[in-house]
Amino acid sequence: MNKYILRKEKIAEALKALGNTGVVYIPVKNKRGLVEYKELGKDASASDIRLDCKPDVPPKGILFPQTEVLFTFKEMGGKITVTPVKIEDQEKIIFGAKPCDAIAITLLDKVFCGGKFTDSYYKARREKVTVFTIACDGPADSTCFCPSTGGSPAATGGSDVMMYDMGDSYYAEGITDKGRKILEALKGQLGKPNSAQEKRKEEIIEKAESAEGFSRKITEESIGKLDSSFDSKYWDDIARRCLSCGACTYYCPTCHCFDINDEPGNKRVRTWDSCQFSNFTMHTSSHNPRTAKAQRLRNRYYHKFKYSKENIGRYLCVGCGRCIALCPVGLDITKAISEVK
Amino acid sequence: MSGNHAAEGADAGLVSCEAEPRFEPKIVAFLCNWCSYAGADLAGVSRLQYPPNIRIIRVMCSGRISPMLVLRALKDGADGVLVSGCHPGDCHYLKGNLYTRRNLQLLRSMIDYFGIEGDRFQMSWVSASEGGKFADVVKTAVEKVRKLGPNMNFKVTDSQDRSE
Amino acid sequence: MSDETIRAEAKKALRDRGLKCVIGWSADGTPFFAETEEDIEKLSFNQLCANNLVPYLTKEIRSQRGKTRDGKEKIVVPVGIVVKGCDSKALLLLLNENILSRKEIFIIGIPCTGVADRHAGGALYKKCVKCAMRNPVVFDVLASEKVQEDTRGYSEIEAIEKMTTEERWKFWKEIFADCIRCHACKRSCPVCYCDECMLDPTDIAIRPDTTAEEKAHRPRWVERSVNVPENLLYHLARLPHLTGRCVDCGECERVCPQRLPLRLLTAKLEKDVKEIFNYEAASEAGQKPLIAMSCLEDDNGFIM
Amino acid sequence: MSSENRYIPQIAEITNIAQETTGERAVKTFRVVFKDKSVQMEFDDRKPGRTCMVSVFGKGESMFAISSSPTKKGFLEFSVQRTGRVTEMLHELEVGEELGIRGPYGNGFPVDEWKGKNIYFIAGGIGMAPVRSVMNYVVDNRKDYGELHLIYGARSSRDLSFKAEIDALEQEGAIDVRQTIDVEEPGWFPLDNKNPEQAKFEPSCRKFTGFVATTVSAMKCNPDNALAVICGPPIMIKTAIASLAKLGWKDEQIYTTLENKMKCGIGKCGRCNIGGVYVCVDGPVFTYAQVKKMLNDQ
Repeated sequence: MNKYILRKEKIAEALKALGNTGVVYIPVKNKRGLVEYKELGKDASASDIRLDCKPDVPPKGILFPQTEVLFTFKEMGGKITVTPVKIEDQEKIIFGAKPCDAIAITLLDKVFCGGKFTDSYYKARREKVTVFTIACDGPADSTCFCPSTGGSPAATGGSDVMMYDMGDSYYAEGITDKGRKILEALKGQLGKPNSAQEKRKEEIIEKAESAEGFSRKITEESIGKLDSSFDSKYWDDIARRCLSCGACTYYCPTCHCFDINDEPGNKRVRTWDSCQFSNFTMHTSSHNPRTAKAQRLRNRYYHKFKYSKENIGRYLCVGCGRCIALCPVGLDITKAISEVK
Repeated sequence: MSGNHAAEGADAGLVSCEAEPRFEPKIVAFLCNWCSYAGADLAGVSRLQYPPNIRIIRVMCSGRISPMLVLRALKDGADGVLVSGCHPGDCHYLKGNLYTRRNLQLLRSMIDYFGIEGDRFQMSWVSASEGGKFADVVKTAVEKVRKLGPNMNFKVTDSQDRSE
Repeated sequence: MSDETIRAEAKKALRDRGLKCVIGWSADGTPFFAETEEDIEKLSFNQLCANNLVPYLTKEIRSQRGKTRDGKEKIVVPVGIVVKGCDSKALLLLLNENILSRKEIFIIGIPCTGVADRHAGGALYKKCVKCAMRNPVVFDVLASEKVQEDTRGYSEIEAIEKMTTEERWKFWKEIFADCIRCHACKRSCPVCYCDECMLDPTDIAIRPDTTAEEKAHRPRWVERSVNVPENLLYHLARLPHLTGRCVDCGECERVCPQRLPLRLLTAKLEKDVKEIFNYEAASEAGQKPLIAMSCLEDDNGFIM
Repeated sequence: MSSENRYIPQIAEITNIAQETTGERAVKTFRVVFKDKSVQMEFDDRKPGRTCMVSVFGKGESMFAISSSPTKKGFLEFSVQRTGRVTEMLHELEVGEELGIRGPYGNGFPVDEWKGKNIYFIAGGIGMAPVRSVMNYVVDNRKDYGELHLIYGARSSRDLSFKAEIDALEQEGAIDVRQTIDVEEPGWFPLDNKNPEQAKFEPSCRKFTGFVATTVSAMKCNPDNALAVICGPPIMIKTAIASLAKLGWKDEQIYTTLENKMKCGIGKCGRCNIGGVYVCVDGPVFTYAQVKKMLNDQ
């Protein structure tokens, strides 16, 4: 019976206890008003934790950092020695993730660890990450549309411990063995839920299943329409406004494209990349299969809803709405997919 | 920043001839071929002493130096950059140094604004006959940069690097 | 009131001048390309219409240029655009730099009382609180009466200049540690129109006849790694390209998803240019670019 | 073993460099041997036409087809055209220097399904590299296959690679070789690109002037119990397939390799996709039937 109550005033204590088992990342508001995950004790203190909103920056950077040295090499008289970078194996705890970000982590797992090859850098980090998720009460803001992508404000996918807001405390429930074990270890700071809290939790889950309050949505039928509208002129019309910057992809919790370059200091570095940049697919022969903005924008939407369904059987979009919130020219994936004919 | 950097400056080429090793800055000097490089040549021919810290790069005109070259030199480890050209009006190409003055003057105030000491970027006009002035320019430049210590602004320290 | 004027003028121009399209905003503040009369009905102007539309105008015009198969210059179909005060200064700068020519453009100017800051939930964008360029400086027709303009202040810049070197470095280091190099600032900047950008190592304009040497020896000025030195070099190296060209339209800061105060960079540049060279970007038509002019009488400043 | 680090290249030493063509777009064939012999064994039992990510340390990585046949054990060969950042540096390496190799990647040619068939190898320019590996494999297992034809085109006679090797195959009578060049040169029978069918030439004529697609039409390649392997620049593949279609070839009979920009080679970096298909893991070899079904992002 792995159900506990964590009183809100005890959170700082619980975080300190978790800090002994590994590095804890908590969502805090930074100096410029952006809520992002920072390391407890190093860049953030428990008091400025923000659990009441959807973080502006997803936890993707913790598992798949924007810049990562793959290995260094040395050349002596034509002879090369390659020394791989030791992949870190610190225990990491993401405390206060949202259900959409937790599901996004399972999608990154599918991309990096599924298929014929496994990405050992991602895998090594992923095995050491524990996710404490807090269920949402309806849409976190106007850009959310997780029910349209198979998620819900209380979905437990990707979470090790699920927490429901009881007002003055959190109802914590272990989902995976790792989650149950870590909750057991915290038993000292936790209480037992009473029947009122059990009922409240059921209400939250029920309300989440009904997808109440979500005005923004994408219907299955409009996703199905994508097969026939690949050559529609609609893509040219909306892509005309696109500035080809990388904002939508860098804030998307499931965007995983990257670039590999050799850099001074004899190191091979992997960095995030964006399919919206104009030279993402440029050949050295100057042929560029996706040279037009419309092709690139269409490719991103199709990758999220059609290609991913074909390749890994799930949508690569979790409906967090960050790409809608941050696009400088107001491009909206839900509007595009619903309106394209 | 102004503390004794002997320990930290270990990799910056120590001259151990004195009792207590002091910081020897690395300065990249872009000299225009017609005037400043000739001035440096004259300083050498007439046996004038000046610190060996500058690495001279000859360019056809000081106008050739774009701000990017200066910034990239600082980023790749130079502790200071000196750009020297002909006196205004003497330019072999008539207006090269005038463009340099207009283009790079703002660069210095921007570098200072960013918290990278302005003295790390210096400019001078040295004509072909001013061997003495060239030696003095180099001396003052090296002293100014030596006082500032090694250029740490462009070093990747773990805390800054987002790659954790 | 101004929406009707915009639509009427746009419709007239579309008919009389045979415009390819009129670039404006739709009511929800997103950029909109009106090609037909019934599209023009959707044009509107309100506080949400914050984007500077000049980058689109540059693309629409330059994509029509080039030579026809038999070597003659292609005829450029004129394009209409709706501009606020700051947008029009950027447009004037491009006209002065002969990137666009006046006859190719039909300009509807709108005196602007300030636009919303999308990160601050609709509150007035910081730049618009005290704005010295509310009235368009170049236009074919005005959509409403001119409004009162304020004087330009540099208080924030002076505050930073007063800091010690260490404080300034700490201030900027924190900002550049947060930059994720998504290029939104560069892509939304109206005066940033190069085909190939030296600040983006992947941005090489390869043509079929580009030789192996050109591709191999093109210097990578800024590496792809995202850390403080590379970010510092990216922003620091962008400034010389904006010297005497940036009109402080504020798009770089407004679109930055990390909300970095990028206008503190361009405003400092603007202040220096005014103090040292008494030059202001796009101050009048036909003005010569600052960096392209040389002047014997410039003072030597710190030059030994 | 899934925890193996897929991004670390294996070190290999260059043992031989053959200058195939000279000039701006020179082609060199690099023979490399792995320092670690066990790695070499892994590479030796591969299908022909598979590819590798070749690392020139300090410059980067690029994906190249292994141009030597898997029947030739103990080494790998890459025929590389000098065209960009990595290849320009590669062309400056000398024998004895080392480079990195990751792979083998890609699906390679399904040679087991081709048993008993006549095979037309159609290559344009550097497209000869992947074709060479599968052609030599087929020649080394000659009894399993029917008639073999090679139609190899390039810009000019100076740009034709593997001259000695191809002439040797022709002398042995293993393959019926026809070479064609774009620009008219003496001794090369001119074909009319507009209507190649009416071309009259002696069956023994080996050298033509005209596009590859023209030669394909002129040779009247017979589709019965046959299949074609086409590699080269996209325009050449398109026109050659059109010529074959006119001669009654069906889409399943035509195999081709697609080229896309690749960085990881293992289906993760999201760059080489055409629609939902990743060229680096699902390809690069596809039948034309598969290519036609892909959403045309070309």
